[in-house]
Amino acid sequence: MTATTVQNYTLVITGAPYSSQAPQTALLFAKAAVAAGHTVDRVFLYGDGVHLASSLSSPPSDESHWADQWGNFLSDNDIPGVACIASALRRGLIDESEQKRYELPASNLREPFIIAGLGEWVEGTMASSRVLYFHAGD
Amino acid sequence: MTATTVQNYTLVITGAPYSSQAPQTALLFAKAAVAAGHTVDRVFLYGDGVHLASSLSSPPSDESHWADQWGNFLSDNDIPGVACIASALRRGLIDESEQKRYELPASNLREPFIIAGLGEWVEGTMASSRVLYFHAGD
Amino acid sequence: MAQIHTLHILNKAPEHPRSGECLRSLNPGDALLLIENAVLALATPGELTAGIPVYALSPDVLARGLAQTARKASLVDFPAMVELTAQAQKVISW
Amino acid sequence: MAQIHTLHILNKAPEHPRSGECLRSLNPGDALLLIENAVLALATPGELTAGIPVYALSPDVLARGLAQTARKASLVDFPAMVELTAQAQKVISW
Amino acid sequence: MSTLIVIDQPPYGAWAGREALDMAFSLAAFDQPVALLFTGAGVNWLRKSQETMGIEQKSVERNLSAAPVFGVEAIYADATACALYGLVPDSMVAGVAIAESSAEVIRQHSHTAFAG
Amino acid sequence: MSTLIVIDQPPYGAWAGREALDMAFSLAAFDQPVALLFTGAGVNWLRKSQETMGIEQKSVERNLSAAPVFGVEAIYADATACALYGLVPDSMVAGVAIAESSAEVIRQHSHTAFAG
Repeated sequence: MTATTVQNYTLVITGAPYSSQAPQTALLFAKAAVAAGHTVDRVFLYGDGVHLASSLSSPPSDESHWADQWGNFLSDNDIPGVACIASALRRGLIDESEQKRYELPASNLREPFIIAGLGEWVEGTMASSRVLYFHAGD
Repeated sequence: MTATTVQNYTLVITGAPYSSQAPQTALLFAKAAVAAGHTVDRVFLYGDGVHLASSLSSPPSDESHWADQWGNFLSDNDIPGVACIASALRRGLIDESEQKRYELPASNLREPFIIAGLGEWVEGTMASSRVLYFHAGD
Repeated sequence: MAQIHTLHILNKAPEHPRSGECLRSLNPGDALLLIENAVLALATPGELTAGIPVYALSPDVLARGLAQTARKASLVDFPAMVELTAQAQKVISW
Repeated sequence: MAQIHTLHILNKAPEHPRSGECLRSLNPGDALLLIENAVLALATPGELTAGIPVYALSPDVLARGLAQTARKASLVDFPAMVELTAQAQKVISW
Repeated sequence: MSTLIVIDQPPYGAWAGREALDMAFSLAAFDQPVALLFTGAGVNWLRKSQETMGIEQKSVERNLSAAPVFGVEAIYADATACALYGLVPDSMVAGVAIAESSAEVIRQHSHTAFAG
Repeated sequence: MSTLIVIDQPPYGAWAGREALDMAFSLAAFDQPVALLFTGAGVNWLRKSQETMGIEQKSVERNLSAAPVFGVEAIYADATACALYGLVPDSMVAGVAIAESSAEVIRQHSHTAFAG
């Protein structure tokens, strides 16, 4: 393995924005990885990490908007962003189809994130050469 | 002070449901306090605790629905439930007026919770004889 | 229940830094109530405190399978927890 | 950068139980990368590891005002962090 | 590639451990090799006779007992942590292997994931 | 009633400390007596020269320097924690009182709230 080996990363984020530093560190890592010519197979949000995919997060205008920044980064680089369905439903992160199925008053999933099962994580571990986890640090 | 002194409690919840045990412990405590003849001045959700006020939380049907249970308890006992506005906006917990102000695609605040400032907590500390905090335990 | 000056409510496992801080902050006349993860202290060797009454929330003790080993604390239910917080002059949630 | 067997990425403060677990799991040929709260270990006395290369993420070091005291680790930026994860045969996120 | 899921957080006080268990079951469901390691306060997941009715959560004891059935290859418990929490084989769910060195168990797996 | 806000979590890795600071400022804004106690890894909030541009967060150093202006009565730092993290008065923001005993500081206040 040499310095020039191109890696394919799966990034798993389990810490929530505005609660942990995990989504920030993961984004700065992902940008550096792409800039260095590596690929990101997918980003998987698990546990409290699913809050990163909220379309309603509204931090003060002088603070970084991590959900916005992550959404833009994924769209610009055609990287799939997947929130685990079991984590998301418990925590109130819902797409339109779950809204209908559970007859909920609204949906709040930010584009381009999708909601899917843990199988997406399993596939990531199989498809990529590196799986990195970004947990809460406390 | 004797065993029969009636106390007026302010309960502050900073741990999120399905992430910490805080909302569960707080609810069982609040029910026991009311049953013993004490009063609950208000319940204040702070930090990650604001997720308890989500109208979209959808746990599996064989698990306790903490947001539902809390909402019912507050309504049945006419106890104000307040989510801190600064904590809530960052974390994507939004009422209709914030939805309009920030031009967001939806709102997700559960009744009877309201969103208001930290002044509600300050008032609670002044109005009540006991302030208890329910934090995440990890 | 005797008069309590400060009731310390601890919900952190023994490894958590705040657990040690709490135990070092107990004074004569205080009481300690273990809830949630903190009841795991009942399973570890050694005494928790010297001369301070120790209570543990029984639903949390039962959930963690510790009912048999809970000789280091008096088990209390939620009504008794409420009573402790009402009797104490001051309550600190660690 | 030398060949790395396992890169251990630690983001927990020194008091966190997982920090000690991580330090006890290092083997010859591994490397340790401190990020987020874990860079606070640079401010504490004593060596972190014996004979294992230690890196620390510079944006996290700078944010915590530790640039002057960071003699226990080589500072790396995000591109160098990526390079470390690419070079290591295995990465563990503690 | 063999995956090790490490749970070092105590049961019921947080959800991360439950969700880590789900990761293990999910890998097993896709026929991927996976083992569990309980260490630190996490070993308390393995204690017998968990009665969770009073906290209105589901017990995890049955899930853990079912782990081998679902294809989880091994459940390890860190020896030092078990000693600290007074856990002996008789007081633990069946099928747990005591590991003298967690570091060694971690070294034997090509992919390691911690509970949140 | 005098309130003590206790911050024992390190800066930037989590939000609980920031939100605890907001609690202190809010009490002060309502003219309620309030003091801050930093202990454990929380003392690292008090270190000078925090340069947070690289992590895209706002520095808290200025907020802390402004605490007395906003009516926070005292900022205490636990002596043992400062020693552990190599903090001396010169390396800390101005206006911090070193407390030999956090327990004593806590005892002197009628209401104590910890950062999440």
